[in-house]
Amino acid sequence: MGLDIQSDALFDQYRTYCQQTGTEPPIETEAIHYLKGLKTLSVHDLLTAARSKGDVLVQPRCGVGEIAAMTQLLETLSSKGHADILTLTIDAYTRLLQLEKVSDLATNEPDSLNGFPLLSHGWQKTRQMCASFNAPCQVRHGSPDPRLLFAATVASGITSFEGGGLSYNIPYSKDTSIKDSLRYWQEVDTYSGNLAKQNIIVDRELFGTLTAVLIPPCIALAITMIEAILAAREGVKCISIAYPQSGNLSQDVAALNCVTTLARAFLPPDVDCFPVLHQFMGVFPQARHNAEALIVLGSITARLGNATKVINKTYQEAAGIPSSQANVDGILLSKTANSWLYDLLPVPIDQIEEEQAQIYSEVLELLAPILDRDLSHDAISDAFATGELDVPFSANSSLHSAVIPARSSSGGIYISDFGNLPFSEKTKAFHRARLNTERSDATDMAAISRDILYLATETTATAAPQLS
Amino acid sequence: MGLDIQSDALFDQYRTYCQQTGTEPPIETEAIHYLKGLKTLSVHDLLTAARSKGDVLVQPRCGVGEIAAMTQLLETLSSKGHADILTLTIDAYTRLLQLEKVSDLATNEPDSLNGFPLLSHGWQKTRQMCASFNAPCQVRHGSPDPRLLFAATVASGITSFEGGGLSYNIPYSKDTSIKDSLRYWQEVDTYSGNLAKQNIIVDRELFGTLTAVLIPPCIALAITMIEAILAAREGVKCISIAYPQSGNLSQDVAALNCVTTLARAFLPPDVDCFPVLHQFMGVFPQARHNAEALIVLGSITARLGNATKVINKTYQEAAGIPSSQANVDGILLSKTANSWLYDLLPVPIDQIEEEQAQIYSEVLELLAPILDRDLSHDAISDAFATGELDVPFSANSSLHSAVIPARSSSGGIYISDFGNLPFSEKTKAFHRARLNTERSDATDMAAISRDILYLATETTATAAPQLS
Amino acid sequence: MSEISKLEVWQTATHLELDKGAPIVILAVAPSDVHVVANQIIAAQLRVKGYKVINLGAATPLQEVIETWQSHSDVLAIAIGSVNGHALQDLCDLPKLKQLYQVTCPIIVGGNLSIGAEKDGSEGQKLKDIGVDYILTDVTQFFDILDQLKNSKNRSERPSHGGTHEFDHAQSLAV
Amino acid sequence: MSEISKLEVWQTATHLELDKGAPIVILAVAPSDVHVVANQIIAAQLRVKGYKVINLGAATPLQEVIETWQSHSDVLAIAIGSVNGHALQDLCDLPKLKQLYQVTCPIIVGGNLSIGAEKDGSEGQKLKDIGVDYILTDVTQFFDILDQLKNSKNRSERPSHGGTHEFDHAQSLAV
Repeated sequence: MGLDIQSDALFDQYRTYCQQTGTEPPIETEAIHYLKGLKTLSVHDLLTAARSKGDVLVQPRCGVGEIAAMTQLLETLSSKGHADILTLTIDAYTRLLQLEKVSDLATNEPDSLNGFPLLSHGWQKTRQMCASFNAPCQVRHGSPDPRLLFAATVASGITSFEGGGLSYNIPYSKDTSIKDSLRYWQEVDTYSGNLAKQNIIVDRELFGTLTAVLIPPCIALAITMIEAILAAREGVKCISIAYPQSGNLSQDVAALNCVTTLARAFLPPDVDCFPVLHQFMGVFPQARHNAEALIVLGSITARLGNATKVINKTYQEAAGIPSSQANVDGILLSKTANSWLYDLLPVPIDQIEEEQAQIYSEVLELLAPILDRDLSHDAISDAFATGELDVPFSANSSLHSAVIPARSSSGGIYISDFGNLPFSEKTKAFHRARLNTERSDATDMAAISRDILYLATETTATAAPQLS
Repeated sequence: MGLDIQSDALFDQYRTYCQQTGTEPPIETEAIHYLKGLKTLSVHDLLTAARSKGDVLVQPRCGVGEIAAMTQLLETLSSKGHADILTLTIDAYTRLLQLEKVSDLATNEPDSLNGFPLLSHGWQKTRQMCASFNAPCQVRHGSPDPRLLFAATVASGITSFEGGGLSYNIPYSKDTSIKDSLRYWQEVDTYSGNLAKQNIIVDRELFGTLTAVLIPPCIALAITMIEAILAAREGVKCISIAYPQSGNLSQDVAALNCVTTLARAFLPPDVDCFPVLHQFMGVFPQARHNAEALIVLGSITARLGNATKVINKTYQEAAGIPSSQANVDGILLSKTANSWLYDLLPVPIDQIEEEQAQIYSEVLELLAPILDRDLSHDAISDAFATGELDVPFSANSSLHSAVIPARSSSGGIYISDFGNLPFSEKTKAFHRARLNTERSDATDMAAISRDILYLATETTATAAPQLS
Repeated sequence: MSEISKLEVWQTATHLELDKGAPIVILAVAPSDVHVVANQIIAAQLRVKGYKVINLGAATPLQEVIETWQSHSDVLAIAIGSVNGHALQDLCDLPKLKQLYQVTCPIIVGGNLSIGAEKDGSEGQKLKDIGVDYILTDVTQFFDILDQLKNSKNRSERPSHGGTHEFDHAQSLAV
Repeated sequence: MSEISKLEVWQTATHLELDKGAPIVILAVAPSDVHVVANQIIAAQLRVKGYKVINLGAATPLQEVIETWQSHSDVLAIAIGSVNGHALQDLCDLPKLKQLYQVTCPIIVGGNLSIGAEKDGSEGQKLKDIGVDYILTDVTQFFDILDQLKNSKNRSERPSHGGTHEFDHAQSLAV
């Protein structure tokens, strides 16, 4: 079998890890042979079919420490929830490569882990587990350095891998430099690109949700478009761009529409790009009726915004990792996104078009300076250093995090402090007009907290206004 | 205890029935004493509190033949679904007073009955069953002659009773004359009015859903307003007016708003009148995601239309009487109507106001001729005889059923053949404009069937239109 | 469109002036059932298709259905709709009445044949056991069966019943 | 509003120039956790309230937290946020480190303390068993505790820890 993998350092690194931890290292040719022989539809196949049919795929998040419990969980979500794509959410220790810690816990206290320790259980058991389901699996994590995990993913027969050099660093690491994470993730993209040459299409999903709290659409889209362009340069052919629901229907539909228009403008025509909606990722309401109404809003948004996939939440979101039954309920509720009946709801087309045009031009303003420098890693890193690129509430302390977002009276997310973002005066005026706020400065904690907690409000006192 | 019940024939009739069937007859003074001593909140209490808080109460339909199974069913809907109001749906034989048949089946094959045979199980067991729940019960049935059942309901300690002299005849009886059913139901209203004088408030719910298929809002509201005015004349103080979801949000919100404005215009100020939404009562879609999307549309409608109560459907609706778990799921999904988050959805206020003004004037046009004759039973009966009052697809063969409804392109229900309805030219022009149809005549069965099956369409091919 | 008038199409009256010799279909809704919308639509569709329909409507006692058959010659079929789940209980006197009146006309039942959303599949067989000839789940089957009954009627005096049927297709679709 | 500048309020840097003698609060997110939004908001709120805050931010090793305490005098409290459910595993070295460094400063933990939406209520006690002094479920409790620590600090040299606490109110609200 003729291999065309140039950079095999990534796979070798994982082989070394296996040797050192006493598990059997995978053989790269066998792994690729296995991927080519898979009989079930890949994530890329499903995304392509869903887009052509106008369907919205539903994917839950899920991960537990024990492999038997993980298998059972996937079985439940598959058979009862009819999840279209299954997830292996990786535990926090593995993400941060605290490998001794996770190895210890995976052996002695697996149920104390908040996700599936793929590296500890190893590619053989993981491959066997995934092979028992018709629905394909995706690996979701949060690793600034994903190389070991990606090789293990490939060896496990999985061809869908979330993350990117910006979106999996900024919210997930305090001190990994932007240049380093871009370099790590470039290896993943290069490897995916080489697999694509052999007709193995890896779905690379980019995490526009970022720090998950009050992310202005233009920032989610600018960051993921940078990652998408870089991935396409390495030969990646399937890119999913995830956008987090803000809660304002017009803004959210506009942003999802922008994913498609931006991809058309910036990605080569042979790259398949799919808009993905993350149901609301901020602080969730506790009461079930509010949580489920928020999930419904997300499902309506996914349908009206032509998302190809939605990542569902559950009514237990506020309390922690949901029970499998709650996750099943969340999947089924999210599947209403596939109903044409939601098309009967009134749509404020003018508002959506106005938001869409604005978001599109904001993304262009954010990308212009680094596009001038050909989107080099240096250019991107410099932009974060100067604050020309910025993300609110960054975990990474090298970012300015000087951008302060705020909610408008209709719940849309806009920017109250622009930091050093290279926005035009027109854009700045747009945000000021939308916010129309008296907030005096960015130290108004009460206002920021109120905006963060906006959708978690439990009140039932606000009845709809009487029309007569 | 000083009783002020003038017409006690109704209660005596039930005592005679009990004697003849060998069960202990209730004592009227004891029954009234029991009602006065009830510690739990009544349906009227709950409706009043919900209206003042802007809440939407959720009530499932449910009824099975065995009393143990019925108790278990109510327990499940109460503890797992948190139903605000419980229902005893009465079986079809009891409704039509086929009392030998139901007595036989209740004894020998209770699980073959499609509802709870209250008369067969008797007031003592029913009272005991209802007393075990915190939520109050309502009796829902479909009896053109409800007198026995109403007395049994009162004796069972239940103060919420659905039906009316028109809405429980026209869809439920082939040959009961309108005058007869008005007279039977007048006895129920008179008895309820007398109870009200003793501070026992009976909730009388009027079944605007009628034949449940393509009912134009003006007809649902005209029929129930006639019943409401007659009930108020007899001293009834709590009237729930149920309107069936058409599927078009603007039309449905407009109709619910009209319930309140009509009540203000036609009912005395000391009568509490509550708008109730029946989630879609026509042919339901089979696929769960479509059925649940339709339930969601109903919940959004209930909230935006300020319904005080919603009667929920379930995802098993298309297949028959739902399992208790499916009913629990339906209740919980309907409870999203209590979430302020639905207020974030865009509302087409102009459209709603236009529909609302039109529906209101149509109801006035329908009521005018009989209001001129002081809403006497003769006047009402004559109006049905001439077709000035009419209901599509009536089961009662004395009606014209010459009105043919149709759906507009946006799913609203309008009238394509007015029969003898006393509509102004302006109203007729409005309907013609809304339908804008080329349907040549009322024998176009394919078109009528298509309109009936509209919301049951399973297609997923119709994706939302792309905005860009 | 057909020449039939709107009023004729939608008539639910029990007794109609019918063309002598034209094949008649008797429609009714089961004795405890009042779901008349499908019944009315089907009656109207049959009339538009040229059938003569006697629609007995909601909650019609079985005896009335059989007596209506007896008082007309040329009845092609009796079709009873049942949506409320009481089909078996509502039709339990059918064997007795069929024998008493020597009913030779095919009896067709359609609708939702038992209570509960989850069916055990036994409802159809039980109805056949008490003398129902055809069980329908789909109205198009109904039109097919009537067409074939009419055709076989044109060939012979009456189609045979009670033994084998020509309409295995329809039966295989039984609930 | 306060006089503090926006940049000062939002600073997540490890080492700040701090007024000598002012009471310091050390904030950090647990070693495997990166949920920094609450951490940043609380840090900013404390600064606006006049506290001196050293915010060590996301996924900070416990040893780094303790060493930061050691290198500053006048630390009022150490507060560690944990949202990913790994609190107990992340803090398992706390007894060892407390002994090694002779930590006298109160240690406060808040957030979502175990994985799973259904809690068995034992998480708080287990954290206290390994040396956490206060468990929070609500940020307002945190401000109350700091206020009281500051007041008792003004009265005596250091509040006593390890035995009984003055803040039964806060503890009774533990998860």
